[in-house]
Amino acid sequence: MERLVYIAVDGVIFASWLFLVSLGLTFIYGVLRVLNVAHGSLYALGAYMGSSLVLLFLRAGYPTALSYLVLLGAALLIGLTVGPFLERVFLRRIYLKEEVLVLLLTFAISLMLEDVIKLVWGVEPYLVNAPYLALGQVKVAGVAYAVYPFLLTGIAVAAGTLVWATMARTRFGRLVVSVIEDREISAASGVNVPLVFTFAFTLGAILAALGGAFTAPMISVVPGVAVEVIVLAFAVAAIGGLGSIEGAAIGALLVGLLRAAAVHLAPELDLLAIYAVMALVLLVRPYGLFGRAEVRRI
Amino acid sequence: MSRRSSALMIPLLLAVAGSLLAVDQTSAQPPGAPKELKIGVVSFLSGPGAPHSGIPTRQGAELLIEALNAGQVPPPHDKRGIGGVPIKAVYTDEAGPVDRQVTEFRRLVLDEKVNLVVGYISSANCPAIAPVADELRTLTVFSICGTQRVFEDAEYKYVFRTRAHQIIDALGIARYVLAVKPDLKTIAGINQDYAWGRDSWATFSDTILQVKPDVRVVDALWPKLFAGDYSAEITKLLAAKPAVIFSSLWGGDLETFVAQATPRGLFDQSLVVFTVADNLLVPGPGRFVPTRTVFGARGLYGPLTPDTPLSRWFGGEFRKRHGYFPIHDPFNVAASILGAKAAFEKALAATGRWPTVEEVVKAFAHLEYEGAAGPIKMTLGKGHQAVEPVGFGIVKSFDPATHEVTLEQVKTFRVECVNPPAGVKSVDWIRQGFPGAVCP
Amino acid sequence: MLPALAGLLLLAVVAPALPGWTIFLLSMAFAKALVVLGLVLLLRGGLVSFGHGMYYAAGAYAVGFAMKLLGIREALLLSAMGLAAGALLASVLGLLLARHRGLFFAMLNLAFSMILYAILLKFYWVTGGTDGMGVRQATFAGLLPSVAFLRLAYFYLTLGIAVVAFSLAHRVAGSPTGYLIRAARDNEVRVAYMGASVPQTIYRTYVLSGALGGLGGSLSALNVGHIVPELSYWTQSGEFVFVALLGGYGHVLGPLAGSIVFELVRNYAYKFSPYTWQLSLGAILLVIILFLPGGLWSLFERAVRWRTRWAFSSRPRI
Amino acid sequence: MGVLLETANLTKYFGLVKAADDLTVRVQDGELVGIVGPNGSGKTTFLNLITGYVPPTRGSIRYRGRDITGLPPQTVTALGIARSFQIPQLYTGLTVLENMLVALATRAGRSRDFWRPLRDNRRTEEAVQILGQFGFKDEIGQAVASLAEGERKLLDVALSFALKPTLLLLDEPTSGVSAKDKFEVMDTLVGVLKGTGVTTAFVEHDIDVVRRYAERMLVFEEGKVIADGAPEILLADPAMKGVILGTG
Repeated sequence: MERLVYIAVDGVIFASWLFLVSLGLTFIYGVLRVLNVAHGSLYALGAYMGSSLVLLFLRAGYPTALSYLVLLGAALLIGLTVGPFLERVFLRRIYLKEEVLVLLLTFAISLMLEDVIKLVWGVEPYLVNAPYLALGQVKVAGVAYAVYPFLLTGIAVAAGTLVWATMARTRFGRLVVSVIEDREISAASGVNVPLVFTFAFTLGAILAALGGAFTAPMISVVPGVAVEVIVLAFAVAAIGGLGSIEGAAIGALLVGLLRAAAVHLAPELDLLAIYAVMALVLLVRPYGLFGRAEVRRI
Repeated sequence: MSRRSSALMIPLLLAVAGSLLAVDQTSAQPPGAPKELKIGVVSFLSGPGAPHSGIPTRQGAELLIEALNAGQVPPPHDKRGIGGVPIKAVYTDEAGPVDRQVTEFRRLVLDEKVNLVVGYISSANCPAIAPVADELRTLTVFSICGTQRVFEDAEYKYVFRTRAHQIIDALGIARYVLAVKPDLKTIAGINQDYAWGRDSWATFSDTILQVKPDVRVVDALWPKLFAGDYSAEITKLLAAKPAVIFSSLWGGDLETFVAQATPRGLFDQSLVVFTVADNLLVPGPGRFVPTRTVFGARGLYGPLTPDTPLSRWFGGEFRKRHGYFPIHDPFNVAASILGAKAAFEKALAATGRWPTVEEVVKAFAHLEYEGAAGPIKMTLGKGHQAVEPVGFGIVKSFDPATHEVTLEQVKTFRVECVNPPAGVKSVDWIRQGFPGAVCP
Repeated sequence: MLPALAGLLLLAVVAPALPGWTIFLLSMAFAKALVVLGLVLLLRGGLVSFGHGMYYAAGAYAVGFAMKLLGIREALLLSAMGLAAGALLASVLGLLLARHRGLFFAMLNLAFSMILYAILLKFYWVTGGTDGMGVRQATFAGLLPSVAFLRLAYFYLTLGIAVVAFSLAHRVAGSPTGYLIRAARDNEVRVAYMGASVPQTIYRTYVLSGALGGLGGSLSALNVGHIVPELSYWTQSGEFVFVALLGGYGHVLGPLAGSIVFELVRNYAYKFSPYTWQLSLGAILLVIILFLPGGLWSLFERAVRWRTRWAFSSRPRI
Repeated sequence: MGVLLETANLTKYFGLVKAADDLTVRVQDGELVGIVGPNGSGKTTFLNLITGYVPPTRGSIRYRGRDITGLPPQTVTALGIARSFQIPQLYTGLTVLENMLVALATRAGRSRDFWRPLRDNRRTEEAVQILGQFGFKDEIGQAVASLAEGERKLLDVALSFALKPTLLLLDEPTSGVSAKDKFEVMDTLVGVLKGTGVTTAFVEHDIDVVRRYAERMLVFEEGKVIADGAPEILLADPAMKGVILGTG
């Protein structure tokens, strides 16, 4: 009986993290039709910036309680600087060209950022877990859990709702939707499409950095975190149907719970879980859970 | 570790001594000697392998090579460079697919024209490099590479490994556990899902069950490499409440696991044993080593380092440069370079002229020499694979300022206890109940 | 095609004079170019696979097992087995993949390749897990070349097979199926309204592509002498896609250009900036993408356009 | 003169919209039928249903006495029903000639051929000849992307025609063609078709075009066929004219 509780809790924890790291990716794809490989690097930048800022913050003697705001600040800092930079300087040049070509560009960028990070932060591992420890523990079915991961769940839900609300309720959202529907027409009807793109990409970048920044306190931030995270984000986004936020949420839950189940019931399958889910989902639904095939007008 | 403090002044004296000796050493150029000896040094300079293994390895090599060229290394390695010939190092990255590594090795030998290659950390690379080294007739000294199979499943003429293989870690720590917990009932394992993790867990559990068959294995967890989240694994271990939890996690994964497990009280509930705990001593923000865990350093390194003139000097110099006492990786690469040096100089002494690579490898086989942290014996694999003692202790306290742990109940296991005898495969040796093992 | 063949012939002649490491580097470039060629055939149909490492691995492990379990050592035979392994795997997975398009095709391939990776890793008692398994030296018509000529022998084997494979691929590209896959990329509706089947065209191309992947894998295994599950890891597949677009898929020789350039660039990135080779590599590739969106081949094309206007005038725009 | 195509109670709903409402239509061998009606009256849907692009909600389609209901386009086409499109469906990455060569290869059942080159002399010859009939001369080496709308339209029709169908369905062959060129285009078309005796149905807005070329006219409104007969008779009725022009 407890076992089920554990699977549920651990599953949700992992799912929250998965959702947080894939949200930005799926959003950017939804708007710009760009599969952003540099997403992982933005995540890494967020993680490094988050840990180093919190470190300075705490060394300066400020209370840990406020460090969460610092993490948020770090995410915004990265997102608002690197995001527009990448979009304006590089992506801008090859929109509307082949999807794969843009993907390739972001891959080259991610290669470079990997070393840029190394040059800025060095290779020494950052383990800044004060924000993680500060929230203390809570007992669930007789087992102690750190509270921090549940904060992560909260942030994931908040971020998801925020993005969803922005898309559904705000003018910017409606602009974005119109651009998704038809770039030409919305451009013709006076929408500043390039600007929408910049905003959208920046928002995606912030989300990526947010994932990194709030993951930082629970991991040792070392070179290579980008590579590890990007394929997970791809998988979750693909399962949900690229571009679909609710899809990413369901996908994350699916993978999260299945992985937790694997750990608790069949540890040998841990490695396989996510790709098995992905293969099965895509076999049953070729465009992901919430994806739609584009029908050609004739 | 009080003795460390005394270690600090010694290098000064040595430096002075070295510079005095220097004069007559330059003249001691053996006939036929090249004007410099090029060494390729391969280790992870990027990716997750860099912070705790690759970079420390490079730092160790840099330190030793500079000192050798300056003739500042204490005896018995006080002769300048290698056989009086200055060393030039070429550093390269071990990251990248295996074919890239083979290409890189060939480039080092055929393009950079290095005389020998030292390094390699990944068990996946060494078995790929070894045959190429023989093909190119290039002396190659592996500094780490966990797997025992390199020399147990094959034979190489030009390839050596100057540290013990994976067996001593897991087997040794098993013996340690049995020593400190004679009434052991249950064990569990959490290891990365790849060869190193598999081998380590197999060695550990086999050894335990061999010695104490009534022990119950309650769980074996296999998180993927660089997983980043261990909540589920920790939950399961907390629920299963095994007496002892074995882990061969290293690098960032180890730190992440420790960071997530400590607040949840895993280390209060079970005795958790880490074979690569010394990775936690690599400096960086927020480092900490959990107390009441069993600390392993893949041999007698870090806090377990035996006090020898060389270890005192190397440790002191390394600390001066990098702010912490070296873990196993710098010591291992130093041992590789010193091994090559010893082999060259032995061959040199035998022939009286600069030796051919064949003469060097002949001299290297079965060599016994002074490593950077105690003697190295090239006993196994027809004299190509070193054997080492190993030691463990329980963490009493950790000082983040000096990056040092204080250990209690320290036990070391002599070479004959944790290394299989020559010609016997480790796995068989364990299955047969360690014939010929000599343990305290 | 002919000038290229001439170039390769020249390469074959001067090979013995080249420094040893370049021989190996070129052998690997050719071996991988075969996998990339397979990708390019799909790319001409607008399909990207992020999982072609799976065929690379299939071919490599076919060689590994053929040596280990069956004791086969004949180079040509082993390559043939690699090809067969790739084709076999592709003919099964192709049935599942023919319905998929765009990134979902790419990601499903990725999923399959990672599952293969996991399998190779899990059955470590047979495969050696992530430590991989060694591949002994192959024989050529029963003869075991001496160490001095070993690399050259492998080089000629790889080069020879590559030349044959590329010529055949060139022919396929000019065949109805070769055109139909491009047609499908442009307009599936019209293909159907010509009475042809898009899924079938994709399936057949996919199997061919898998076969090439397997062939490349087998040659890589023979050259490297050691195989690991990472061959099927997504990063390896990503590298192939990258090289494919780097070379450009306007012409079947694009992969060859891309593969050689990529290996050389990466090699010198390691040599001159061992600590920041990713930065150098990324920067160079970035420049190529921004200024040669048609891939390296488009350079050659521009040069010869005036002469061979028809042959190239209709290359897929990228 | 036998029945070539026969639909019975053919009905298609898109949500609540009836795009085709109980269509029962017969087409005889060798007819040249004009299909007219206001926008959204179900003309194109009718073609899509026959060619299997969308499955009918109800009803059946018989072609040469064989039930082809629910067969996919590729099968229907293989049986000898070819169609052109309101929005030209071409291989924009290929040249005009290559577009035609692909059509000829598939017609010859060579679509699975891996080996023999697409571009052989015999096939190229025929391609050039057919393209010539539709007025393509110097353009054949050009990429389709560079063609003018009218030319695309013609090429689209040419590709369908090249399949040597028994029944040819043309969806607004002259839309997007300037008023003055319309008749020119239709003359070329009908000229080509006449010789072959291919049964043809074409959707058309311009009643002058229909009056001039069609032997028989089907009038669609709200998914129904509200009139069926010779153009001159039907068009004599002003009410009917209103309907067709969408002003009624």
